[in-house]
Amino acid sequence: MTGSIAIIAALLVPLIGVLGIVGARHKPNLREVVTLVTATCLFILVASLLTPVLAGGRPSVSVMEILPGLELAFEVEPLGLVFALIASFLWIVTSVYSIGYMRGHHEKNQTRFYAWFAVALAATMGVAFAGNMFTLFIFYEILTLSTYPLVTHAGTDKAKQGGRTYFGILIGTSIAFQLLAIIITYVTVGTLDFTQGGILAGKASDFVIGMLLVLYVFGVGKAALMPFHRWLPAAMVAPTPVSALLHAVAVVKAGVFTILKISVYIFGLDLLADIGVRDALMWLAAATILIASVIAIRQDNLKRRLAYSTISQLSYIVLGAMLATEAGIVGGTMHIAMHAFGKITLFFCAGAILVATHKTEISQMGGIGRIMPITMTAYTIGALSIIGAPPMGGLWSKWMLGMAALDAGEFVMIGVLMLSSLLSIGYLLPVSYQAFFNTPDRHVTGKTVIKEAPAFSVAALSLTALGCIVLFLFPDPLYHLAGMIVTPLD
Amino acid sequence: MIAAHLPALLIAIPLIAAPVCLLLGRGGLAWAWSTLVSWLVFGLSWLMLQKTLISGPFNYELGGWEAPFGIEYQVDTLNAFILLIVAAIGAVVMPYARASVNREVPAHKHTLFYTAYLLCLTGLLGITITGDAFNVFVFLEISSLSSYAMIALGRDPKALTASFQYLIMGTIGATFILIGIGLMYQMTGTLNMADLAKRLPAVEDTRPVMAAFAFFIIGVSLKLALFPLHMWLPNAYAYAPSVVTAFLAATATKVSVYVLYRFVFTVFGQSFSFDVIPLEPILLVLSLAGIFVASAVAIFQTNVKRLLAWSSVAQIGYIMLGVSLITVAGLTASILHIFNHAVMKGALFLAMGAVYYQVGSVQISDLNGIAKKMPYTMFAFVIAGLGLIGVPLTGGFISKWYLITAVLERGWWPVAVLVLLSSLLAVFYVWRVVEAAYFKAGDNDDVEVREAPLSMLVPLYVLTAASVWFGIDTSLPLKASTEAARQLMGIGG
Amino acid sequence: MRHHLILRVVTKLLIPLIMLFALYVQFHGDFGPGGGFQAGVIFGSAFIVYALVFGLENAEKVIPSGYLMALLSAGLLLYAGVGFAAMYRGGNFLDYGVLAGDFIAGQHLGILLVELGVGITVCAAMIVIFFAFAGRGESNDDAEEDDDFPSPEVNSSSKSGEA
Amino acid sequence: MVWLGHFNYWIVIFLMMAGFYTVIARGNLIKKIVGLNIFQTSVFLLYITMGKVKGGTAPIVPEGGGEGLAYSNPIPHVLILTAIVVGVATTSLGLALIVRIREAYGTIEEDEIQEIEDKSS
Amino acid sequence: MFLVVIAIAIVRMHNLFATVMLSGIYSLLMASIFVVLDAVDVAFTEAAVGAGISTVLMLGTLSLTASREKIHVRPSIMPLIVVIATGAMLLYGTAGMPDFGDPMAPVHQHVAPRYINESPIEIGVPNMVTSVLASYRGYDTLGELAVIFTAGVGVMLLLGRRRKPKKLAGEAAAKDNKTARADDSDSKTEVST
Repeated sequence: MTGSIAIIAALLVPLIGVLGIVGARHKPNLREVVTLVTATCLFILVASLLTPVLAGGRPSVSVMEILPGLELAFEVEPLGLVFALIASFLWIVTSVYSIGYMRGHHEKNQTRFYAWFAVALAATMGVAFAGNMFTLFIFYEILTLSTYPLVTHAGTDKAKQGGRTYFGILIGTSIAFQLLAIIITYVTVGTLDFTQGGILAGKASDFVIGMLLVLYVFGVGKAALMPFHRWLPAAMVAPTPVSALLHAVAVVKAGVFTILKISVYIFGLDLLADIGVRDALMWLAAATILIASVIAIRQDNLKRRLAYSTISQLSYIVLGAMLATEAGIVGGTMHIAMHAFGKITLFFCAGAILVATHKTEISQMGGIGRIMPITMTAYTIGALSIIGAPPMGGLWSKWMLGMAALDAGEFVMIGVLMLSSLLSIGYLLPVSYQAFFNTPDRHVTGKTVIKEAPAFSVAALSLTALGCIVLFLFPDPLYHLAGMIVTPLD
Repeated sequence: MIAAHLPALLIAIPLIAAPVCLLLGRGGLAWAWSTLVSWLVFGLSWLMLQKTLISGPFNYELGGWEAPFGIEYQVDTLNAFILLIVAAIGAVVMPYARASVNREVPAHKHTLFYTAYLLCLTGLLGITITGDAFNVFVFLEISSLSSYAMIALGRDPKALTASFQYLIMGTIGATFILIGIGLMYQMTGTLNMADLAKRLPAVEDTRPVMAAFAFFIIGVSLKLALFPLHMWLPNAYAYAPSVVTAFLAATATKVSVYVLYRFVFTVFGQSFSFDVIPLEPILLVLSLAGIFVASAVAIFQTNVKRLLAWSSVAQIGYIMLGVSLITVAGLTASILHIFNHAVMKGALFLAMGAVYYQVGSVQISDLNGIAKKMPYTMFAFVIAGLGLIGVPLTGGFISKWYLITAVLERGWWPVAVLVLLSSLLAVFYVWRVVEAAYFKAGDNDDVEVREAPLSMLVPLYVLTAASVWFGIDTSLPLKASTEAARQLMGIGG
Repeated sequence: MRHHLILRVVTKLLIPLIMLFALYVQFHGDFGPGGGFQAGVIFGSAFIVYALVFGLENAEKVIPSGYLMALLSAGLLLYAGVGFAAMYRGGNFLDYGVLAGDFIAGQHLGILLVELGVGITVCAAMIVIFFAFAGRGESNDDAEEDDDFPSPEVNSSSKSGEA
Repeated sequence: MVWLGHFNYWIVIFLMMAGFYTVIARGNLIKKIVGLNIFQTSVFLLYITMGKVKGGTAPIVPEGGGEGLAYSNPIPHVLILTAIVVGVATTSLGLALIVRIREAYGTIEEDEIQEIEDKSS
Repeated sequence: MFLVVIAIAIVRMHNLFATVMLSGIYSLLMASIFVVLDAVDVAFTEAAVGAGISTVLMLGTLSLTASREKIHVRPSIMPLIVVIATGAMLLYGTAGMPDFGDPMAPVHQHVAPRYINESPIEIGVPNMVTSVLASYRGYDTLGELAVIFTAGVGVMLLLGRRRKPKKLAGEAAAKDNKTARADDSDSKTEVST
């Protein structure tokens, strides 16, 4: 009961926050306080759901039934909770960060920025707690729509261009493939509720099921599985906090989250395991991992490089889902968390560098490590976490995925994972090297004014960096929670 | 008295209101009067729908002559529902009309304008309610003639040519219908629909009947702007006064679609329409072609009203697609879409009317940054536009959902895919307007542009709210249209 | 031809005859060919001839547009009114049977009134339409829309004229 | 004229098509209207033709009610009376439009109007 | 027969004045045929309307517009095809029709007899057309009346004049004509260049 209230509240709080933000548009400080308060409330709400879920409960609420078997309903289960926790927690951090960033960078229309940000978070919560595919789809689309203004925030033609790509691919795939898949599912099964063990088993011919899988996987454009990955680099025109939260956490993770959710609750692992096309998709994921990594190495613009790294990291999770083993799902879920922390740290750093030195190209970043040590240390930590090197959280998720590949007997995949780790070393660490050990080029030394990024930003990114380490030391709660997805107690 | 004569009153009141309106003389009075009448009619049509839903179809013999000797009304859920749509749109549009007409129509013509509007309303209602084939033709002409006149009132001279083109095409269509009716009559000796339905099967396979069918369908298709015969529509809607556009776009073609339903399913009977005559593939291909071509053309329009008009052609494609399925589900989807599209398109055109009222143009280029100046109007536009795309939680989604499920029931996977792709096109053309309005910097020379007056916003929001409401609480339209579809297919009552 | 004496005289003689004939057609419609519609047309044509010969102004003096409007509406009102009357007397809409004592008489009355209504409206409509055309001919003013009131559209519309 | 079999129907059809052709093929607006008239009138003829009964007389009972008289079918006549009215209504409206078009464009030729519009828009 | 000739003439003719005149004659002939076919009322109306009013109106229009049609060189194949297709469809249809004037045709079997036999008695009006028109199908006639009413309203909407001093109107007209000229010349140049 309280659970259901908490769910509704989790959806409403950000929206209320929007009103507050718009209301306080003339007083920047108040506005940002409102943002922070909203974010904190949200996190507390979500956290409050932890206990019942850990106790094996599934708090749920049904808002309304639009058509028979087609209702707007929410249900909290471990996977969604993990996602919601991460998103809501990182929202706090990001708000802190963006205060520093937006001011340091003198962005325009900051109110619009914060407002849409809150809307996007509301949508994310909706995705996380969706009780059936239909609800998930609705919030998935709302998320896309609400992030468009953020992506095009700069208002330049370049931003509009990026925005169009972003919008076009996401809406396109979701309507053309995902919605179709949903409707087919609805017609064949008659329901869209997420249920343990899937709903499709035995309901349709192998061909139909295989086709559905393909439609779903490609339909979730947010997962940035090649060839539908172009929107992610395009969206990098957005202000860094947006890239950080939405394109390292909310949006992209909403994508992979959807895929995990579908594979667990729509198909069910047993069914998934013996779908023919699964292999093909798995290989596609593997290919995406490697190709994206290779492209990433060749990027000089830091944010673009991170974007491609994200693409490859996302495919880890898709891969985990496509392995169709419990370990795979668990690994994928954990990787959502790990990668979120790692990648957001990196983005924060990129933003911090931009604010402090107005540099976006890696080649110009020689020696900035000496000027902004904290930032770059944090960067290195994040990088190591993404790479999956101890003592960072990233290790565990990669470990789990490796295990999964092992008991799925996909030895090639293990190879892929190893190789991509090497590649990620190749595209992440050089930046640190450049920053710390390279001779500062005279632009930097020339200007003595350059110092650390704004305090808010630094605080935020150190916090997330810390997060990476914490997740290494105490992965158990996360592991426990993720484990509950595939083997619910009771 | 009311209860017994409901159908007659529904037509007679607006009919008699027209000359009264003409006598009233002054514009303001005429407006008040016709608004009053529209609301009255709306109330009556509501009662009637309830009556049919509760106590099933019923007849009303005009002049007390029993059919087929006299003319009779045959009211069932289908036409009660259509009547409700027409009346509702009329009732919503009228309050809006005051400001808009003041701006767009010369003062000394207001009385005539409202008279013409009432006549048009009468005609549309008359077509829908009657049970007599020839009577359809007569009332069709009432509505058409009045709409020609109203369209020609647009301020742009193009309105004249558009109206003329419409007049030519429309009259050809009407004459085709006349031929069709004549041939039918020749083979059966009756004009009463029910009677025709009884007697046609006997002469089903004779050539005149087939020719009759062909002529009738072509004529009606002209009227409802089925794809290759839609040429009159975009200009007519683009250059007519805003109110007229909103009213006609939401009602006129819909009524023609109703006539098509009525004759294809009730009078000729689906066995004849689809087995003897290969109507199914024809409709399927035409509607799909219509959806795609029209949507594609819409994307490249520079005049928003024209853009919306093209999208109307596309939407008619969806409606006809539902018909071509020949299943209860398909028809339900089709009727649902008539309803939802009427609401959404009405809202969209009203929004554009408000913009025109303030800006004096509906060129996309003139809409840059308009959202800052007219936030409420554009917000309504966006919501209705989402409905047009078929975004969940709007009426448009519901009817598309039904359409696709119906298509999948028939196992036409490719068609389903096409329908979805086509809604992508819708995304594009709606998006162009939204982008211009929200994400383009407005030129600041027209600073005097303000939000539209309340009298325009309220009707606009009534429709917008409806388009959302019926996407969430689908009970009424769903009930009515499933019922209607079942009656058309002759399943249950 | 305004001053063509013979023509004027002849028309003066002719018009009453036309009207008389119209009336005959109107009321003899039950027994022979003819009826409200034909009568209306003929009656209207009488005025049209008048307007042709004596010019529009005089014609409009004879029958001002106000009256025309009234007539135009009156016919339709009469017709529909009969319908309502029938409804009021407990019959269906347009059920003449109940209008008078017995059925036949009712029908007679009903048909008479209805035909009259048709006649009036048709006649008025014919005259109105003709006057409209003729009026256009004498002072062909179409600038009316434009000089009515200021509006941005005016410019663009006239532009589209001048291109 | 001789009336046998379907001959008259063919004539009707020919007239119809002549009118129809004029409507859609001719660029002159007045010509279109004239064509429309012909088109409609020939449809009237079609109706009336089907109402005719051999050896029938006009459907009017002569004084002292002539028993045993075969009458032609009155219904088509009624319908056509209505249709004629509709026809003239359409014609007048169309002509009115033409007048306005002429005033606005200075021509009543379809293609010239087209050119002007293309330029203006 | 004349009809056919006239129809062809109308299609071919380029002088609008003659066209209109011919169409008037056409209507008159049509009326006479209606008489032959026992449709006296219809004949009457057609004569009054088709030959009378329509012609007058058309002449009126002509006086306001051009009286000669521009000779077109553009090929009109497409319309021809359409027309022929339609005609073929009709021919196909008529082939199955009952013979002309056949008293056994379904038309004469179903509803008509009731009118023919009963109407003089139950309505007491010898002219069946009148009785059917005004009583049995009175509602249709009401509609018909509404149509003509609509036409009146419509024409007034389009051509109605605001009462205002003549000279103003004159100026307006003059201005308008000038603009009209302007377009013409422009269009010409447009074409030539």
